[in-house]
Amino acid sequence: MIPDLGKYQGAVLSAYAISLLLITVTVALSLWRARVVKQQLNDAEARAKQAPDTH
Amino acid sequence: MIALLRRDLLLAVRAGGGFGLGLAFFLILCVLVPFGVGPAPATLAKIAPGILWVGALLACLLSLDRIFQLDAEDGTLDLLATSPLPLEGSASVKALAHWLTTGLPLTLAAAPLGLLLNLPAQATPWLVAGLALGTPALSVIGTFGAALTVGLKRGGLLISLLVLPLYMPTLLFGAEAARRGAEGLDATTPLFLMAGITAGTIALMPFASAAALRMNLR
Amino acid sequence: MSIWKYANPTQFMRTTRWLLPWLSALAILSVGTGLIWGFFFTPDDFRQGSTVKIIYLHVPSALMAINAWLMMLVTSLIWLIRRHHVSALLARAAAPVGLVMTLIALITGGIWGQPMWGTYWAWDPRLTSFLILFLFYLGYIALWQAVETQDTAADLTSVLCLVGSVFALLSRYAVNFWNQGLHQGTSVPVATGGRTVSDVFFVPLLISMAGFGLMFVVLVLLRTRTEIRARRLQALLARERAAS
Amino acid sequence: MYYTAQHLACARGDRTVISGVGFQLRSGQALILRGPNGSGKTTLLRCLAGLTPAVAGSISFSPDEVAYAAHADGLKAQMSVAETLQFWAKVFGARDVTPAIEGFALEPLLNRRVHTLSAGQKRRLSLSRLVLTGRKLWALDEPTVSLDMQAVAQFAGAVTTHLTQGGAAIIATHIDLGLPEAEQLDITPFRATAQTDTDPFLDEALL
Repeated sequence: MIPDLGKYQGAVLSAYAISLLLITVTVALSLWRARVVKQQLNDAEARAKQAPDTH
Repeated sequence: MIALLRRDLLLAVRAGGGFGLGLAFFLILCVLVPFGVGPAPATLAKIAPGILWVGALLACLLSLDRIFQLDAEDGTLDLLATSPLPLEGSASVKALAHWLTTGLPLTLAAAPLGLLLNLPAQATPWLVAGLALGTPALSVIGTFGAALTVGLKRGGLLISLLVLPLYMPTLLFGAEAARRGAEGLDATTPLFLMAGITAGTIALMPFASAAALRMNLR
Repeated sequence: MSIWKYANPTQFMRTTRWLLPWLSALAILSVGTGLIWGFFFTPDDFRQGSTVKIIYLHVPSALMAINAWLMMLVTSLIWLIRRHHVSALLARAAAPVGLVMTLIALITGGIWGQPMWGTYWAWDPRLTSFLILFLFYLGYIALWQAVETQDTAADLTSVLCLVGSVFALLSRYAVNFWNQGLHQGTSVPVATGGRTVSDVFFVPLLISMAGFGLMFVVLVLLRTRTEIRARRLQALLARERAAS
Repeated sequence: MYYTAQHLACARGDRTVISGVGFQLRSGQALILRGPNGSGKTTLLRCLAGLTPAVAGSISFSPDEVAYAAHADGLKAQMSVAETLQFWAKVFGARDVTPAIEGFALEPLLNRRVHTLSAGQKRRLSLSRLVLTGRKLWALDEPTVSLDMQAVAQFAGAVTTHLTQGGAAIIATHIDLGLPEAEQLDITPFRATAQTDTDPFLDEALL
């Protein structure tokens, strides 16, 4: 499956592993924060609807 | 503007602390280094230019947050901003006062401390000239960092993070000049380049500092 | 209507809502193609052996690390001049992505450097410049997070970005002067039209670069949407507090 | 000489605090701003002094005509009273500090360091700076805080002198200074509401 990387196998594999890990973490954090903020906003939006502007 | 400079210097002298602190830190650093790397004269001579430059830079960082913080806390900054003095001028004067109380003493102290670190005699003029030309840039850039963080409660550490990468070119040329001087080479090129950076920052950074101050006062 | 209408948060949300899924698919496809092609189906270099495969990560991430900063510079200027909120939030959203790209470029460079130059790290001009860029990103992000008032934070970070760009450029030349490096010349000389790598490596590299670019755009758009929501949330909460 | 503002909206931080404020003031007149804490008096004064740009509306005078005195005294503990006065006189290009000394009875304090002064004395020193500015329009934020009855009367006297010399003043205060021809402006009704808020992130169509 994995092509023969010769004596540099460790270097190449670790470069790919670390990079993909970092990208995955970035994407995961972005998605997670997007979800959290969206949820909080929906709650606030609902509260605002429930108690219409008192001004 | 001269009045502001005189006031800042007066406060620096009377308030104590800020004035001697940077210098004391510089001294302590230069005394500690030989304990860290061993007393061998050859080793010390090799690293002395770098240590002296890094030490001066860190000593400079130490007092940056005081440039605007105290004036912002007691409301003086609001009054200065509404006064006829242009904020750019005030920022320049503040930087000058900072240099007179930190950069200048550091420059003067560098020669004797160089002896302590076994700095080759031929490097001393280059080091002192480099510090004299470079520390003004450190003060001006530091004033910009202080202006950015003036509204923050825990600004001290943030200033260091913001300002350090901006210090890089000055540090690089300054240490390079001193190193070339130590090897008996001609070091005018890095010195000129550094002087150029200093001139540029003195001319332009006050505008950035004043802009940052205005944004923070809003 | 001009491009400026997209600087309105409402319009931005509406446009990116349908744009984002398509762009995401395209980004996943191209990053996947570029990396899989590069990893599985390219020959080893006769000199560098299999380490040449690292190029498909290293070059695109380094490219995006610089492009992200350039993009932040442009959006910062737009914010300072025209005060479009979305522009400021784009810069804010881009910074952490740029930081990760710089980190990837640094790490893959180190891993590549070890077998090639015999060291993970050398104070080579390019490496040093990237380290300085990394510090700039850190400072920029820290300033965004430290300032409470969002518009002020946008103002201050924009000024920092401008000043930082000048100094990043200065550092680049200063570092060159200081130490002539080990690093090879650029692999993708767009300006000259010449190539230093052969087609076998170049085509997957191009795809990978396009993929990293798309991935950056997708992440920035996604994060900007989040930032816009966060700003709205803040405004709503402030109104709630004012009402009670 | 008239000082006018029309449909003025001012922000503090990201939020528009007051909007639709307008007033007209002529030389020799004082305007007293009323309103509970947090109603936007400070924000309005900072806006008039040019520290925060107005969100909307127009002001007929330049910030360079305004002498601003904030909550904070803006004094340095390590300086003497005389040094403080001389410093600000130089900053504002005033030749003579005697009007400030006489107007606020600072004569006996001249050689004292600021950190030895009481809160009321500091306040007096801080307000005496207004005379040194030589500016026509005073914008004062709670000027009488920590002043005793006598000092308040003294301060009212100084303001009256300023008004009779053709100056004007906008004062946010809760107490009655007994100024002649003072006009009152209650800014409570101008508090920004959801309808007047221009924050683009509050657009109902956003989501």
